[in-house]
Amino acid sequence: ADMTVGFSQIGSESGWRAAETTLTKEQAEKRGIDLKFADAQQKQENQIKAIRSFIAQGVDAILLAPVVATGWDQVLEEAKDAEIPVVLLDRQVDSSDDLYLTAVGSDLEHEGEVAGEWLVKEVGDKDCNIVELQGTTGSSPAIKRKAGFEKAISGHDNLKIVRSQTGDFTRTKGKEVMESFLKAENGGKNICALYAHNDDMAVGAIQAIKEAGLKPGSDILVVSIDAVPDIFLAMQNGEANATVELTPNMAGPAFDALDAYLKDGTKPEKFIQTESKLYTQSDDPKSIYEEKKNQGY
Amino acid sequence: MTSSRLFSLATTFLIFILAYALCIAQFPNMLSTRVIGNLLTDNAFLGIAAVGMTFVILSGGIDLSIGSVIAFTGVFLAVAMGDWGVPPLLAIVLLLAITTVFGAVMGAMIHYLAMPPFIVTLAGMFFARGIAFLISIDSVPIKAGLYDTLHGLYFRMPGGGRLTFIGMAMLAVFLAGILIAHFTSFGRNVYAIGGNRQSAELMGVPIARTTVMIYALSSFLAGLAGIAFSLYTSAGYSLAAVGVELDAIAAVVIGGTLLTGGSGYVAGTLLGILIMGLIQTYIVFDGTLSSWWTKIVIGLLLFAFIALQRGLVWLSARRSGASAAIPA
Amino acid sequence: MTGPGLSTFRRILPQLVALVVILALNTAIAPGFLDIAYANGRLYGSLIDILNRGAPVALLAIGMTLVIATRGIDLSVGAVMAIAGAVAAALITSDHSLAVTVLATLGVGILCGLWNGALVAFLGIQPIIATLILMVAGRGIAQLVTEGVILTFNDPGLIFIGSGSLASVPFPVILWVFLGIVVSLLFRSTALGLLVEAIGINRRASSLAGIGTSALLLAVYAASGLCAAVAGIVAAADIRGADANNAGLWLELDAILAVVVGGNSLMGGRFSIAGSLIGAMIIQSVNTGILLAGFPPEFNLVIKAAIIVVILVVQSPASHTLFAYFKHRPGRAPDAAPATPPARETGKEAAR
Amino acid sequence: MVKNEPLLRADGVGKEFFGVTALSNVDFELLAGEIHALVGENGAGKSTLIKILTGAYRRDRGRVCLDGVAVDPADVKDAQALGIGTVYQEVNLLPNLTVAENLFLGREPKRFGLTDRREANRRSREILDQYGLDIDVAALLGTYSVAVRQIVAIARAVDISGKVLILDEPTASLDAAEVSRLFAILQSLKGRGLGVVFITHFFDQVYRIADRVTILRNGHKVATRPLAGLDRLELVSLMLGRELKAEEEQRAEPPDLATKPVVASFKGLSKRGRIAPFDLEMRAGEVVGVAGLLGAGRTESAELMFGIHQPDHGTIEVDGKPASFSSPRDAISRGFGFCPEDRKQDGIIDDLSVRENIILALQARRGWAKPLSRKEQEAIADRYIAALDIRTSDREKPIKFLSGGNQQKVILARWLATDPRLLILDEPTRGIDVGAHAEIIRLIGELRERGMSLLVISSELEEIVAYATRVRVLADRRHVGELPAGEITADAIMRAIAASENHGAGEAAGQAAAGTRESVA
Ligand SMILES: Nc1ncnc2c1ncn2[C@@H]1O[C@H](COP(=O)(O)OP(=O)(O)OP(=O)(O)O)[C@@H](O)[C@H]1O
Ligand SMILES: Nc1ncnc2c1ncn2[C@@H]1O[C@H](COP(=O)(O)OP(=O)(O)OP(=O)(O)O)[C@@H](O)[C@H]1O
Ligand SMILES: [Mg+2]
Ligand SMILES: [Mg+2]
Repeated sequence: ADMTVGFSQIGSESGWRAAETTLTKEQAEKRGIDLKFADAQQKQENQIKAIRSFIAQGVDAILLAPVVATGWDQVLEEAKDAEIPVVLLDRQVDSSDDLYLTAVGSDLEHEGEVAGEWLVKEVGDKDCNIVELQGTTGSSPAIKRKAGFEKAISGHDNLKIVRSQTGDFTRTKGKEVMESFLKAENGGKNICALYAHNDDMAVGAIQAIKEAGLKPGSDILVVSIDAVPDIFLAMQNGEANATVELTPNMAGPAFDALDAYLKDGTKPEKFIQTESKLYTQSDDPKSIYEEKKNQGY
Repeated sequence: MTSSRLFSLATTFLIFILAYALCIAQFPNMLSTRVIGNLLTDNAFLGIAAVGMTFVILSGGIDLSIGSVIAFTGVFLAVAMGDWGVPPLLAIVLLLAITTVFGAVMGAMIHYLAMPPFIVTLAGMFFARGIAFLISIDSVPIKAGLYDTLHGLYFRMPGGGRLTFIGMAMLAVFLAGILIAHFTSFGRNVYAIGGNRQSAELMGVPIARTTVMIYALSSFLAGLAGIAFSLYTSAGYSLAAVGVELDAIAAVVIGGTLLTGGSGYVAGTLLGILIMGLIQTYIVFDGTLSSWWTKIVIGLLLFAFIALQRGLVWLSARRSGASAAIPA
Repeated sequence: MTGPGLSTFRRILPQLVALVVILALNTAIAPGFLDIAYANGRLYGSLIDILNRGAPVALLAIGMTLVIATRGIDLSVGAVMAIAGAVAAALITSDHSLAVTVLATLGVGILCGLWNGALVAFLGIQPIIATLILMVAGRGIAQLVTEGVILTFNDPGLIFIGSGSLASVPFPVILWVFLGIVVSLLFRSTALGLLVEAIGINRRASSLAGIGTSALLLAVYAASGLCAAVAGIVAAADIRGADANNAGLWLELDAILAVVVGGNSLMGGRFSIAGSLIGAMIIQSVNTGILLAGFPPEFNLVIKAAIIVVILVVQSPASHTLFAYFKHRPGRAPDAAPATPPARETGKEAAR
Repeated sequence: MVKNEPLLRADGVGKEFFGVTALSNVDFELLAGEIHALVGENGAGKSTLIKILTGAYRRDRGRVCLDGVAVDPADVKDAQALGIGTVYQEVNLLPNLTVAENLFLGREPKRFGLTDRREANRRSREILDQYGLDIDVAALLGTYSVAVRQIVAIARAVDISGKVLILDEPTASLDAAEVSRLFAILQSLKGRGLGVVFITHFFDQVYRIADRVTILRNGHKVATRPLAGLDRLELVSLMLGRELKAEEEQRAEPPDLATKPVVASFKGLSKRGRIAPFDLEMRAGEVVGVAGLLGAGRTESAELMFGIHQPDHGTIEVDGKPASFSSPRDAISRGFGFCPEDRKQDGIIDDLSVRENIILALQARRGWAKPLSRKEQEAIADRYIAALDIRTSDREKPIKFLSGGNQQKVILARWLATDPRLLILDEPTRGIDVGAHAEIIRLIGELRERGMSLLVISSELEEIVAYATRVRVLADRRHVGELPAGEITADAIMRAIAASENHGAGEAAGQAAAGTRESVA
């Protein structure tokens, strides 16, 4: 089909997002869709500008990975006026749901919960002091993954978050902050587990733990979210324990829904949830690494 | 000469028109009222903030805090109207008072403590965003009747484009800025301080008062820009508008204002804003650039515009026989 | 110490005092802050962390000091760090030797600096804008090299640069101290320092006095690019991967802050690299202190802003005058200095 | 007019800078309807005194009364409000504003609450008309020469002053015609009852215009005297604290140029709109004086010769070999030196010390890799501080803290230190006191005898006569004539200028006997 789709991506701030972009482009190519790609460099205003430009260009549909939940009403209304269907990718908006066709994504809070539940099960009823590496202060994954995790461990009084600081979703900050956690908690002897809002911070933190002379994965349990290839390497080495997958292939389901809608007006469900799959060391991390390596992470 | 200053303004305008024509040649759709309307609406908040930045830069200073002030504004308004139940108009008045005082304090530190503006406003940048975080780290939707009313205020142009309220507000702010810069004593004093602070002082320009007013004005306009931004997104978010100060500085400089102060036009800044908006629009229309090429191309286009401008000004200076080996 | 050595010391005294005060605060917040242990063949402790974590900013501050001395500014250093990290990772993973990798990366850093320098010196573009171009485009170039992913590597030699230690001192610490000393010596034992200061204060008059201002500007920006490249290698080696998106993000602001906290004027002229390095350590101490304090991250920025303001206010020329006034001449009308803040502005007209 | 109550009066004023006393216990009294000259050596404290009187500095000690009322202007604005208008020593207007904006800064005419540009321009034209200046007042001040800027500054101060007008070396870059116009205006202000304080190093002018004179030396007041009956020699010795050696009016022995090697020759150098093509051959051991009215193109010629601007046409030969200068650096490497006219913008590096300012050009020529040792630097600095009698408490003092005249001497020292073969001096004695002036003239002669080739631009004809071995005359951006060694007199130069000025300028040139500092000799 000669279809033109505009894709407003948040940016390229992480390996995960780069993979999402790569997969979206691949999917579009496979289906013969002309994809107009706009990188917003983390700015909502750029995304709004991009969507407006898409409308001005008269694209057939728009994919939007919204950087925040709020503030989309007007521009989505404009798209609706112009009869261009919008599909949300991987994050949600708080606009009324008749302004977009559907949203494909995972439930961020659920991801945190899955991670928390794993940890609860893993430690049983031992006492466990947890340190938490948050994502960028104020970003929705940081807020929701924190909330989900806290929900999962609430009611288990043996689990306690003793320190929580932002690592900005990056390896460098993950490592730096973990170093200070280790110093502040008696050289790390008080810490039983690390929960990181993404794998990159966990990878950085693992190095810090190693450099402090402790063994990540056994002295300190490591659980994180995203399931990027490098965390599987760590798992294979026994340095990380678990990760929750956030699939970068959001575009596949999105294009499916669009195809169906544009062909005969089939309305998809309003939320197409992707699976938040938990991986642990027992899931053959080596082969998963090999498989994920080439997906553009 | 005044005419040579106007010449560089005309040059910039010419470059803009030329660039727009080139864009249209490639994407005929870009000649729609939609695109023109979008250019104004999408850049409204940036434009309003850039007017303030123009005054600051004209005085030889710089204000790195405006992006953070915009973020603070959004969060403050959203939480004030939502959680604290402050009536919208009162919240706005309160907000503008806060940002103005914030700017005045920065200006006072710059003057009385003889601290460089770059650093004072850098601290201000950390501070304003920090306060925004303290108020709320969530993105908070704004639901106020006033906002809906203002959203409804627009002219529909033939061809589907909209001249929105914030777009018009930006133009109004530019008009006011031009008036202040060129037809008030305050404006003259700003240019004087930018030209040479010590001379200005020896000529009796009230340095202290003017400096404080300049930064107060900039923060006031940043607050106004924040309101425009919150209208634009109907929300307040502490991570919003990161790096807007750099965009504003770039727009001011592309508009022909010298960072060393004392020379430039508010109207030039409008051209700067439009040129930057055009670059963005062009990239989206093209739609084939990867994330990284997007950045590289923005950088290259920025370079092309500045180099072109320098080139034209240099050529004209050469023609009038005023070229110098010594950088003036 | 000889005369000049003593005067350098006197010059950076306020910075040293500020550093000590911050460290004392940290000790109050985090017991055991001052402990230094020896483990796994290297020193270990919060103080060592500060020296080590502060390495990228310290390295950037060395080059930034020189650029600022010429009354310029280099916003591109963060992006150049990203480029350098990406290039190093790309080279090492495509099986080039460590020497080739490092040299080529440094070369790329110098090239970036030369580009900035050319825009400033030959096209006469104002430094903020000239370097803003590379700040925007540079990260794109870095991502182009890594194709947007974090390029991980395992070469022990390269990793050593980021997390190895020599004589039980972390290698990055050795690197910035060494580079700081080398650059200081280069500029102070030759006439470079004087010439750079002259350009910064009055470029026009310097040029008339026969100083090759363009060549010097090129050199200074190239030096800044080189320092950024070293910082980029350190940052990448530290996490064993090149993170083109985040490496050095907003670090240019920290570097500028370090230079200013180090007592250097943004208006160019007199500079002290030692001061900037101490400034970098002050900033890192603040960052580490915030992390150790255990406040929720929402407070980070406000605390940082407050501390910076206090340090700068205490250091500002005006409060010095005030201080001197209370110390020497109680009951005397204040000096002219506050009314005419030490004639810095005269240079401005001149440099136009 | 009640003459006994002084209009402006300072009692026991004192000022220190970082422990160095600039003024101690100075009394000063200005009557209404009086023109009061203030004289003293470079660094005597003249500028400091007037900065205190006008609120630019706070005084450490003492009282200032205006009309018998104690005043304490906190800043210049206050002083202006009190009716005190001032021209400070450095031309302190704003080059980035238009002429009219400069004139009316801080007191813009308003209409409907907004500034009225048209009115300001109209009134500016009126004001400048009195000074015989017919320029585009809507053009940026920076596009005009130092002289024009100085006139505008004077006009502004005169227009502001309701009671007191203070002029700190206002005539340093004015030619005789302009000086005469200025004096006419001062006379009329005096008639209106204003008090005028006038600082200058030109004694001619002091005697021509002033009623009384106050002499400062080393920050102390030496005396206040009516000029009538004050002998020039006495004035000089009051000022210097010693007798000035009578100039051995020994004119430069005209060198036998044919035997001297040509150092550099310039052929057909020109730049459109700036200077018409000219030839000039500079030989070792000669001093070429360059005379002309303001704006005649003297500075432009020198700038082309030194590579500051590139000529459109023409060739340069150094030692008979073709050369081309793309920057001053190239010229310096061939042994040229150039001491610029505008010391503040083109000369001093204000935060650097006196020592560093002196060795800068020498160091730049040696290259960065061959630093002068600290010892060598100190030796050079000390030598020139002594030779030119530079008044500074310390060679490590930042140059910006030196008095204007002393800064000028430091720049001169910078170029002498490079020991150039061809030295261009553009108004080298601007703002220099009598003693140092004689010293510099002597120095020029000495350099010439040592074989240096000098090109000296000056508006002081007497001075040119004293040292030049030939004189190049410029008018209207053209080189219009040359006077050989035997024919150099002030009159001859004036006639040469007048002959070539095409319209009405003859009269101006007729008065071009620009001030001499002292006709003691
Ligand atoms: N801002 C300052 N800081 C330190 N010292 C200063 C400052 N201004 C002036 N001085 C010193 O005060 C003394 C008097 O200087 P002043 O400028 O008043 O001299 P002057 O009589 O005007 O000389 P000239 O004829 O050269 O202009 C000089 O020794 C000078 O070095
Ligand atoms: N009296 C005047 N009226 C109008 N314009 C003037 C006057 N005097 C000088 N100018 C302008 O000032 C500019 C600079 O002249 P320039 O400095 O080249 O001359 P000069 O011969 O070097 O004079 P100076 O004696 O100042 O060194 C010229 O553009 C000239 O038009
Ligand atoms: Mg003086
Ligand atoms: Mg001249």
